[in-house]
Amino acid sequence: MSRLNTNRLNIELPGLSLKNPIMPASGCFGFGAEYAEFYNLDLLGAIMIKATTAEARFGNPTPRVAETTAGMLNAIGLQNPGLEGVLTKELPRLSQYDVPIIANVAGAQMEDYVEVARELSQSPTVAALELNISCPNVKQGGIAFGTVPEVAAELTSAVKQVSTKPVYVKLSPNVSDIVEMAKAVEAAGADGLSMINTLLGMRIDLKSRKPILANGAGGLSGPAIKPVAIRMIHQVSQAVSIPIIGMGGVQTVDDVIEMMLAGASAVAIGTANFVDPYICPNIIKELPNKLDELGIDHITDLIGGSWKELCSVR
Amino acid sequence: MSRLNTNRLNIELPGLSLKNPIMPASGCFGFGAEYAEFYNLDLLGAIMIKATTAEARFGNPTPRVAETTAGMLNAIGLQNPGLEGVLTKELPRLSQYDVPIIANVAGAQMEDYVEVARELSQSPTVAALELNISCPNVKQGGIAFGTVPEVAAELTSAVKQVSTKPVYVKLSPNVSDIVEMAKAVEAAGADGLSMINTLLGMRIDLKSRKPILANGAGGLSGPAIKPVAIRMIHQVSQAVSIPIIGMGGVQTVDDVIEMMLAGASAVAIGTANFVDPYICPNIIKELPNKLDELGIDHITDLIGGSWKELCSVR
Amino acid sequence: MQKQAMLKVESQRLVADRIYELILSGEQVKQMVNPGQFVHLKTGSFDDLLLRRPLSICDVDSSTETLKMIYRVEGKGTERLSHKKSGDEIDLLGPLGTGFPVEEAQPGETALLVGGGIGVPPLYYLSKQLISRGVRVIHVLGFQSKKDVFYEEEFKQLGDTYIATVDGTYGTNGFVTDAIARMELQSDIVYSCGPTPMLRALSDLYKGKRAYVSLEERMGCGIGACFACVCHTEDDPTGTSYRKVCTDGPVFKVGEVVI
Amino acid sequence: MQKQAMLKVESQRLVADRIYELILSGEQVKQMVNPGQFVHLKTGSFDDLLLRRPLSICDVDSSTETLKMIYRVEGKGTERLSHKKSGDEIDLLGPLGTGFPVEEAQPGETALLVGGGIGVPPLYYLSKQLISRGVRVIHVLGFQSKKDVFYEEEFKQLGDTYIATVDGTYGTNGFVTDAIARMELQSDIVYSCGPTPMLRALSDLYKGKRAYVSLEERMGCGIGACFACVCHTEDDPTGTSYRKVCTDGPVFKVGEVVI
Ligand SMILES: Cc1cc2nc3c(=O)[nH]c(=O)nc-3n(C[C@H](O)[C@H](O)[C@H](O)COP(=O)(O)OP(=O)(O)OC[C@H]3O[C@@H](n4cnc5c(N)ncnc54)[C@H](O)[C@@H]3O)c2cc1C
Ligand SMILES: Cc1cc2nc3c(=O)[nH]c(=O)nc-3n(C[C@H](O)[C@H](O)[C@H](O)COP(=O)(O)OP(=O)(O)OC[C@H]3O[C@@H](n4cnc5c(N)ncnc54)[C@H](O)[C@@H]3O)c2cc1C
Ligand SMILES: Cc1cc2nc3c(=O)[nH]c(=O)nc-3n(C[C@H](O)[C@H](O)[C@H](O)COP(=O)(O)O)c2cc1C
Ligand SMILES: Cc1cc2nc3c(=O)[nH]c(=O)nc-3n(C[C@H](O)[C@H](O)[C@H](O)COP(=O)(O)O)c2cc1C
Ligand code: FES
Ligand code: FES
Repeated sequence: MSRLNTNRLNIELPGLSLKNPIMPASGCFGFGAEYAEFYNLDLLGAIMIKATTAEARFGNPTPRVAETTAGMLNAIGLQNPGLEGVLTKELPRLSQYDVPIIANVAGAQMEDYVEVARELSQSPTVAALELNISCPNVKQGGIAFGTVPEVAAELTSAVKQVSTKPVYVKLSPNVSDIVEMAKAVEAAGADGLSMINTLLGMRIDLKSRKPILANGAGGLSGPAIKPVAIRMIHQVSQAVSIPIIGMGGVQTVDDVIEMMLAGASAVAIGTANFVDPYICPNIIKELPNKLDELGIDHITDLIGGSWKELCSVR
Repeated sequence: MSRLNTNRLNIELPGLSLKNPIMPASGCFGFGAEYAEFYNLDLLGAIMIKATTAEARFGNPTPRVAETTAGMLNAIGLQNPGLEGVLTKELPRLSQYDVPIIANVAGAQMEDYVEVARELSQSPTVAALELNISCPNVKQGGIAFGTVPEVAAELTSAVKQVSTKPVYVKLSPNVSDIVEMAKAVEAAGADGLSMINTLLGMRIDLKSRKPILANGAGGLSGPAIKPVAIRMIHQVSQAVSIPIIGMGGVQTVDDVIEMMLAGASAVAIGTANFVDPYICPNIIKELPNKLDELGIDHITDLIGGSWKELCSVR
Repeated sequence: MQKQAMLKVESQRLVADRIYELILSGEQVKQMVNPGQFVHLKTGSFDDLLLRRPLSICDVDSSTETLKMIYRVEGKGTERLSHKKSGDEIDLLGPLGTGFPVEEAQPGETALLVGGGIGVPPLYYLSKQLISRGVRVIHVLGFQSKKDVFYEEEFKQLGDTYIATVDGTYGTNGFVTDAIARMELQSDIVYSCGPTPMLRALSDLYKGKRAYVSLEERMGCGIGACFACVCHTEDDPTGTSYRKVCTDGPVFKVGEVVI
Repeated sequence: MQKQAMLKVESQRLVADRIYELILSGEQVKQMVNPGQFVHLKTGSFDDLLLRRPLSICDVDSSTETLKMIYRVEGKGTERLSHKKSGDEIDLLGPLGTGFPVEEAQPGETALLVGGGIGVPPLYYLSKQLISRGVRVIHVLGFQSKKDVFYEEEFKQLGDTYIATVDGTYGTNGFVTDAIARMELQSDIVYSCGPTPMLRALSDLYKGKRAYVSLEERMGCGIGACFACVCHTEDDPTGTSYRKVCTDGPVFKVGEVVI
């Protein structure tokens, strides 16, 4: 019984009816306006918008990005127009699209997260929240929430209490035990996970002798970190029963397949948008052929394929 | 007062009089025999030999390596001839060279480490020990020692008690707080640190749907991880007062300078030996010119240059 | 509008010490009508140098659909670019950003174009457009040393051209501001591009005047999405107001943003 | 002895589906006297594909100092290699490993050379050396399908050559072992290279005989230092004895190592 004639790419996740598993990652797509000039955003599975904090933020001094071998460092510092700006300007503009919006929530203290989560979840344009407990850039917070299981759990349940939409917790890879973190936030009520955020890294300029980023350290993303993402998704997906939106270095349709085989239910693309602004629609276009090549009916047959018994007819 | 006519590359570290700061990293140079066919090992600052365990080990099934973007994964599984073999075959052969040998010590339980450390430190050929508390490959150990500060400290002091030579503790990057780890082993008596070991990663083959490495996960090394190494060395060197032998993705003379500016007192080269077997002597040859270019008298003037006040005349 | 395309290398040549002139061709060039805009180039199809590199449009010939850029070999990316040969293809995103406001200069007025080092190239296309609008142009171009000077002849053919070198090995000794003072150059409007200290000096000199500066900043996306390239505005220098160099700029009116 | 060198691409051509013949030249070729050895190539000077790729020596002409290899495009590295043009340079490490023991075949004896897929190439140089030693050669070459067959003519010129294809579209239908059985091929000594299942079958067939197999394993260093490529020995199949494919092999006597 072949499903070849139906939609082979759709995926249902808590709060999210995805046409396909591909979405831009938070912070790499702004609030969509810029990429809307390149293609129709309706093509996307979902959109993860830039982190929203309670107040508007300018972020870190520049330089904020630096290239590394097969990767980049960023220390944007959560620049965003603040809750009010996102609610009044960004979300109304995004409401024109037929694509689920996942709102990334950040903060320096629990109260901020809770406030932002409560308000954003009430927007009819927001389909789900992504709790950014892992941003390593902001000195006043982030790092602690994402590295101590109890703190992450506490934050998760506080946000769950106020959110009217499903909550995906975005895990930091800068931890000794990612499985412990994942289990803690699952137990605290997370509806899903997204992983991984950036690895903390640094580059130093030989002449000035100073770090290239004005902030010193920054978050490492891009193909360099993909093996770390794959490993963590592989571990975590076997240990929890909530779905994972995978990310970290995805650049090609093969990378998407690899990440889903590792255990991701959908895949977000970050840095690669900067290299090729058309990367998301291009990969979406290539997916059906790739499924044919691999002899797979429906994209969901891939999820966790590296550790599940083969269930689809090959 | 210029020191231009004296040796500009020598460095004194606990137990180690280095002609220059460059040495091959453990596991990437065997016990030196193979590279001795390429060049005279006396050119090197030091040699970090492959991990020694109490008993001989075959290691993991193959495939044991996989390429990743700008990096590689390995899951060798500490294959080595065991303490006896190293003492009777490898060290006697290495004794012919005028180069300090740093013996890498690994084990599955504290007793193993202690035994290996005691015996190896008594060899006149061994100048210092490198305690591999971080190897992520071996299921029965490693990971725990390297990720729990108390355990790492306990191991360090146990080894310090029996070792007649200085002990460098090799830190794992797969931790939430590298500074905490470093301080714990410093307090336990470590004479120096070496960092970083590999990041835990994975690649999955799309056709077989299985991890490429027979072991599943493996250690990520190469240029991809250099920004993580630089960041950690930058953090740790400011927090401890013992010297650091830096490593992780070094491929060029510029990488050596960057790592020393971050805070390393010497630099080990791993994966790059596989790409270019002559990499160590080539970099050593390039160093003096690079110092000229940067207007630096002596290589030690670089150490921690990214966070220390400039002390050398420029 | 399709902003990304593969362009063909027509030619590449060394024009000064480590400075190359690169000519590309392709339909995409049709869109490149504003001087001061830039393109974002991949230096190869390899993943080790991940990001695109921003380079200014130096000149455009729409009849042949050719685009000229001039760049200095600084690091690995420009080094790799310098090995491209005619016939090779280059992945280009652009034109990007907001260029020099040509329309702010009225016919008959005098425009002073001040460039420093690799900030010189975009002034060339600007100068040509100003001239075709009936604006008189004066060029002041600053370089480190004689060996770094390029395009002096080309600029001379468009209008008065003064060269300054920091080490005095060619033209006026000193900075562009020294040359402007020494030659007592007068103008109705000023356009400039170059290193930040030069732009700061010019901003002080022409505060409140019709003067425009083109900024440089490390970029991620080049299209306004990543917030890598922001700067503060002068009226809110420590607040949350900002401009993006890649889309609001790279050209700003003096006094608009904090340099 | 210097083991690393830049070799020049003399030519490259497609010889079957995704299969290329690559000819390199350089002084280094002088050292390549043993068939069954391999070289370790960088596929470019870019850091994204970090590791070298091992390829067997297919033929050597020491008078012109040229080296021939035949490879199949499998992934990114061989893909990148396939774009190399004559005049390009390739960074080569080699010759590496222990090749086929030509001296084990006595003049007048018959050697059976069994190759599968991209295991065929090293047999070509071996066959030539056996012949010049006065050994009679028979070749049995297995491929997936007709479109994958290469070098049939070249081997025929050296001796009897039988082709088997798995799908039966060319030559004998089935595996090389089927062809050997069907043709009742007799020999004094056997040399083979190809996929692991084929080598296993041949090892069973020629257990205790003078038979040699060339193994493949993922490699790091290629020179014996990293322990990536080890295999167990048959006399200690679960213990700590081992052989390294890159230095002790890739050629082993049947029965020496666990395949
Ligand atoms: C709008 C704009 C227009 C430019 N126009 C020109 C031009 O016409 N001619 C010219 O020679 N140069 C120009 N530059 C500078 C040019 O982009 C850099 O010299 C170049 O990116 C350096 O790349 P690299 O790989 O050689 O150096 P690397 O130092 O190896 O580059 C590493 C990373 O840093 C970035 N980077 C390094 N230096 C700069 C810089 N000065 N500005 C922005 N990013 C940088 C690179 O883009 C890359 O992402 C322009 C920059 C901007 C922002
Ligand atoms: C001793 C030896 C001799 C060989 N001789 C030949 C030959 O003459 N002709 C030929 O076509 N192929 C030969 N191979 C196989 C060839 O090395 C691989 O096909 C090639 O490395 C694939 O590289 P890739 O980048 O295209 O594939 P990718 O899959 O992208 O390579 C990724 C990594 O895996 C390694 N790898 C992938 N497949 C293999 C494999 N089968 N064996 C070893 N490493 C692999 C690569 O070297 C690289 O490090 C030989 C292998 C060995 C070990
Ligand atoms: C410039 C930049 C900005 C980012 N901003 C955010 C952010 O605001 N919130 C967040 O959760 N993650 C942020 N990230 C992390 C990405 O969403 C993603 O998790 C990470 O980059 C790994 O994916 P990639 O390798 O595909 O980029 C940012 C990444 C980059 C490169
Ligand atoms: C194949 C391989 C084997 C290794 N074996 C060891 C080992 O036995 N003991 C150890 O402490 N580190 C081992 N390492 C880690 C390296 O010593 C080094 O810390 C790491 O690879 C980072 O450096 P690099 O990027 O220069 O390779 C090994 C690394 C590789 C690639
Ligand atoms: S470079 Fe991304 S916003 Fe300007
Ligand atoms: S490939 Fe390194 S030991 Fe064989």
